[in-house]
Amino acid sequence: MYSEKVMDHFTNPRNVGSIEDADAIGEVGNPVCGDIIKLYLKIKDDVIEDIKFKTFGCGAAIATSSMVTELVKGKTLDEALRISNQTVAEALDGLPPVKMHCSNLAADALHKAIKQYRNEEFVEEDHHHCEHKNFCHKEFNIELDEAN
Amino acid sequence: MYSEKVMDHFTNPRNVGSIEDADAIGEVGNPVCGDIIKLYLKIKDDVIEDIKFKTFGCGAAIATSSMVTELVKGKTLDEALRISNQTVAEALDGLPPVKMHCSNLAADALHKAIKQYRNEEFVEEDHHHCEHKNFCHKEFNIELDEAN
Amino acid sequence: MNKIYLDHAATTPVAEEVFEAMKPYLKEHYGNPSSVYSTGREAAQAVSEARGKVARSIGADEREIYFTSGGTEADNTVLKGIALALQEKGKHIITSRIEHPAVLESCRQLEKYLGFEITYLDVDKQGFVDPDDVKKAIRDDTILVSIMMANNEIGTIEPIKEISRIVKERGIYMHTDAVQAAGQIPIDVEELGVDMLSISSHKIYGPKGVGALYARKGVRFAPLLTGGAQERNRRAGTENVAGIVGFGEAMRIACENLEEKADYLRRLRDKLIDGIEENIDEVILNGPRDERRLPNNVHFCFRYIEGESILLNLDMLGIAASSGSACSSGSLDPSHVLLAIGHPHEIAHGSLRLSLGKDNTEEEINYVIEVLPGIIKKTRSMSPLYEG
Amino acid sequence: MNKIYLDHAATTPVAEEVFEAMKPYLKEHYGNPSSVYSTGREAAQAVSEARGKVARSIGADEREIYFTSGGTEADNTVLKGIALALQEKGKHIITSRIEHPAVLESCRQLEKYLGFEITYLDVDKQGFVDPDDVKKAIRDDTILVSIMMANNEIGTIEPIKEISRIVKERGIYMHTDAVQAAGQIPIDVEELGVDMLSISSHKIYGPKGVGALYARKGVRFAPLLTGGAQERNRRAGTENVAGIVGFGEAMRIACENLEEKADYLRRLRDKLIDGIEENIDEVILNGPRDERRLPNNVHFCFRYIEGESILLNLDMLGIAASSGSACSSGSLDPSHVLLAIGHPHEIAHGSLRLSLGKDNTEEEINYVIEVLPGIIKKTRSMSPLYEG
Ligand SMILES: Cc1ncc(COP(=O)(O)O)c(C=O)c1O
Ligand SMILES: Cc1ncc(COP(=O)(O)O)c(C=O)c1O
Repeated sequence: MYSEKVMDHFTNPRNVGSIEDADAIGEVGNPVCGDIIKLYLKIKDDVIEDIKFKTFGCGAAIATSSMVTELVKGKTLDEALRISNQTVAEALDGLPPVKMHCSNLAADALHKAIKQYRNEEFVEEDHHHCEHKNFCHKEFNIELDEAN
Repeated sequence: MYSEKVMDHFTNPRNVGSIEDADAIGEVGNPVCGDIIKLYLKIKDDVIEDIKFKTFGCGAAIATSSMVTELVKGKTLDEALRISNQTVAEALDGLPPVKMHCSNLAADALHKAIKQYRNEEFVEEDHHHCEHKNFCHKEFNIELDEAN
Repeated sequence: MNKIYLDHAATTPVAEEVFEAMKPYLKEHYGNPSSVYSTGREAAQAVSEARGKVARSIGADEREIYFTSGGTEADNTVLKGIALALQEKGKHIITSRIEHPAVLESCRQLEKYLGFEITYLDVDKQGFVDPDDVKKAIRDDTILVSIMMANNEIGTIEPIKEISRIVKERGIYMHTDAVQAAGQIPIDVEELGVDMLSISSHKIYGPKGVGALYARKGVRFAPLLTGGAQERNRRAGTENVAGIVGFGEAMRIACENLEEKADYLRRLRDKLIDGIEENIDEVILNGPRDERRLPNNVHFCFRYIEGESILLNLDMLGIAASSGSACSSGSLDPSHVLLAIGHPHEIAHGSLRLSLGKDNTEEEINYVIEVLPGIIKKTRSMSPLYEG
Repeated sequence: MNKIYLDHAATTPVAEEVFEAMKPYLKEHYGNPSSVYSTGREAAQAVSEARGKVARSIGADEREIYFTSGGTEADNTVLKGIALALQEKGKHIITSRIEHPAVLESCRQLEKYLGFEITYLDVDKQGFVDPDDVKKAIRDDTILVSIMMANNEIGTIEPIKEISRIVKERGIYMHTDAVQAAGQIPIDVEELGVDMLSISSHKIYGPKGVGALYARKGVRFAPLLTGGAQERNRRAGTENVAGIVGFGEAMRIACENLEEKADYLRRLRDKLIDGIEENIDEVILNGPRDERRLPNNVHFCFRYIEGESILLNLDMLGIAASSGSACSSGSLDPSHVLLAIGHPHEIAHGSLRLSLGKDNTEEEINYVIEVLPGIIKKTRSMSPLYEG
């Protein structure tokens, strides 16, 4: 189900933990959804000097968190903003379809942290609110909803 | 599916054929139903001296025809009238449930022949008319009809 | 006594390769394909490979294949699933009088419980549905046309491509029951133009109790079996993994050199047909005689006698055959197919289907041609209808 | 690395004796049970013997057993079949919030397509349905009550006998899904007083893709699969002969020395429960702790973490387990059962089911108790919810 890269990042997650005096923190997801990702960033001269994560969630959530920290460490904030959930998934050699939308939100957490740091507004994409917990299901395979 | 006795009578049917100068002929069934039994009787002093059959039908129809001829040869007409379809089926060590009603009509043919010989009226039982060709099915397992 | 099996349209033995492919999934790889851990993933992988094999055999995409418990379930899913999903759009379905009971009885339920109207199209003497009749029968509230690809009793191959064209022009769903066609003649869903198609494993040297429904991407239907999320939410229930693996392998093998194998069967078939016609009087070949007949189907009516006696006599000589369709042998009514092609009851009762398979030999055919006339003669000599 | 299989509630390996019993019906005895000739009769005989075994295992008559493609089909047949057959009488059904999706999703279809009203009864913290609640929910138009015999996630054994008594007093049909109970605790349909009961083969060391519906003589239901006359006109489709034979044998074996085998499992189960509670903080055992828990079920919630991570970590150590039910693992929603017993979402997400089987050993249990605390610790250390 998961690629080798996913399993590698799940088994040996990079940059787990928190940063006490973080310059920015980005948290997305919620317990209803089953996924919460919290990123801690240390930023100097617009460069991400250090980054750590804590994640409550499935293998995909943990692996994407780990991967995003690896992808952005040492990058400028502008470079980091160009990283999307899609980028992360690709860097992991893909995610199972069912996990693609619901557990792939590490980049969102990153963007949220950076925008807060810059005092911009962060508009969370609808599907991460997860009030409607069937969302992923739906978007993903519209026919399914018809089916039942 | 069939007992050994049935298979024996099917394979080596006794008294197949017709009698040219028969004293009585009894025919029941019809092609819609898939079973026709025709019995030819030679009667002397109220005793069945000879009996032959011709049957269009399944294994059960042929075996019951054969069995009934064997059961009544040499019997008086009154004795013969005491033979029922049930008697015939028992003499064959039973018939498969599905065949019990539709293909077990040799005794009816016998009764019909005797009654005609005696100029009595023969009232064919309803289920041998087979205008309603689902009859056997129905009587047999009432729940089935509900089922569909 | 050597057994001669001539009832391949009823069911087929499991091919040795198929059995070998199944075995690991009955034994060591017993995981549930829905599970996260490795034994489960192995099973999921095997199901996915089988899906690919089935898909490729009929020119479909993997995501258009839904495994079922057989042809009956596939047919039921189509009829009832489309009916439920589209009942707001219309309550009229068109089918033929010679469909398999899995289709016909589903139609009866729709009439009885959901207020549907069903048009049962007539067929001609050889069992063909006329595409023009389909055209005429279509109404504004027609939501589905279901016509079988090949008939299981008399082997008639229906003009599905022509029918599909008409049906699709009107934007209506087209289904075909290809249970008898699979493995006998090429199937390509694109070429046929159908939206849904049913197949069964046990007719093509796969195990019993498994089959597939092809449903074109985007086709709406309510699942017949609801529950878990298996088969992409379209067919719940823990997957019959070993059965599915066997089915996939059977399908792959069936479509290998299909034409060559079909030619072999056609040769045996024609020999058998000729042999029977030459050696027995008053016989009627049912179904067409040309390339529109299934390669493995021989079906006759023998006047004046009833089919079961023929079967029992053949069985005593080690020859397994059928009077028409297996599923109706518990029934006493004559075949609805034979009545539909115009036979009176007494002729319809006297039918024999000999359906050939890959392991049948010319010798076996010769033996049947040798013994059958005697059986017919003996049975006729007992018949009150025969004045021979 | 030795594999430790602790997901018997998801599926079980096929027992060696069961495989041996099936083999001949995949190979030499391939006939269609509906056929007249001898290969067909052998198959019919085998199906009939299997029917007897299943019937005897639950105290039923042979004629009350209908083979299906699994537990899902059995459940679907009950819900939809009773609904169709009795809709004139009433359109209200009572079930519980913790039923298997095969029941719940069937109910959803009845709501959506046939205008039924369904009462989903609440359960208490241990997952019990209160018979009094059933009594209160019954209405004049109630036609069916369906409550599972044992829950597949948390192992709660429901008071079916008490519920049946209430339901039958009101002349309403009573169904129980006994898929998880079969082979674990004794089942006697007379004692339970149910009208219908579902079982599945692959949970009791039989093959996947086969199951049975018990329906008391006289119970009216519309068949879900219509077509041929198989299963006495109640379930069409060529019989999965090998599967049925395997299922019959599995059922027979499962009910041999059932109490002894259950005691063995209970001992392992309690050891595992105690071991986890002693070695890991902030865990919640779900389901009851007494004789009303399935002998093979262990089910915990681990606070602050999500279940899949636990499963993946266990898998890497060769331990196969599940977070709840196999069929929902494609889904991202937390278990409806855990929500129903009152857990908030974040706790419901952190579940682990370890379901034991006859071949599990005390050593294996010890190993799990040894490694699980480390896994939980590591996973918690990554959790933003954990302030350990
Ligand atoms: C044309 C046709 N449709 C459907 C079926 C039913 O398939 P299954 O036996 O797999 O239920 C059969 C065979 O029995 C068939 O010949
Ligand atoms: C309680 C319960 N009911 C029904 C089912 C469905 O049975 P099957 O997997 O045979 O479709 C299961 C298992 O999946 C179950 O645990």
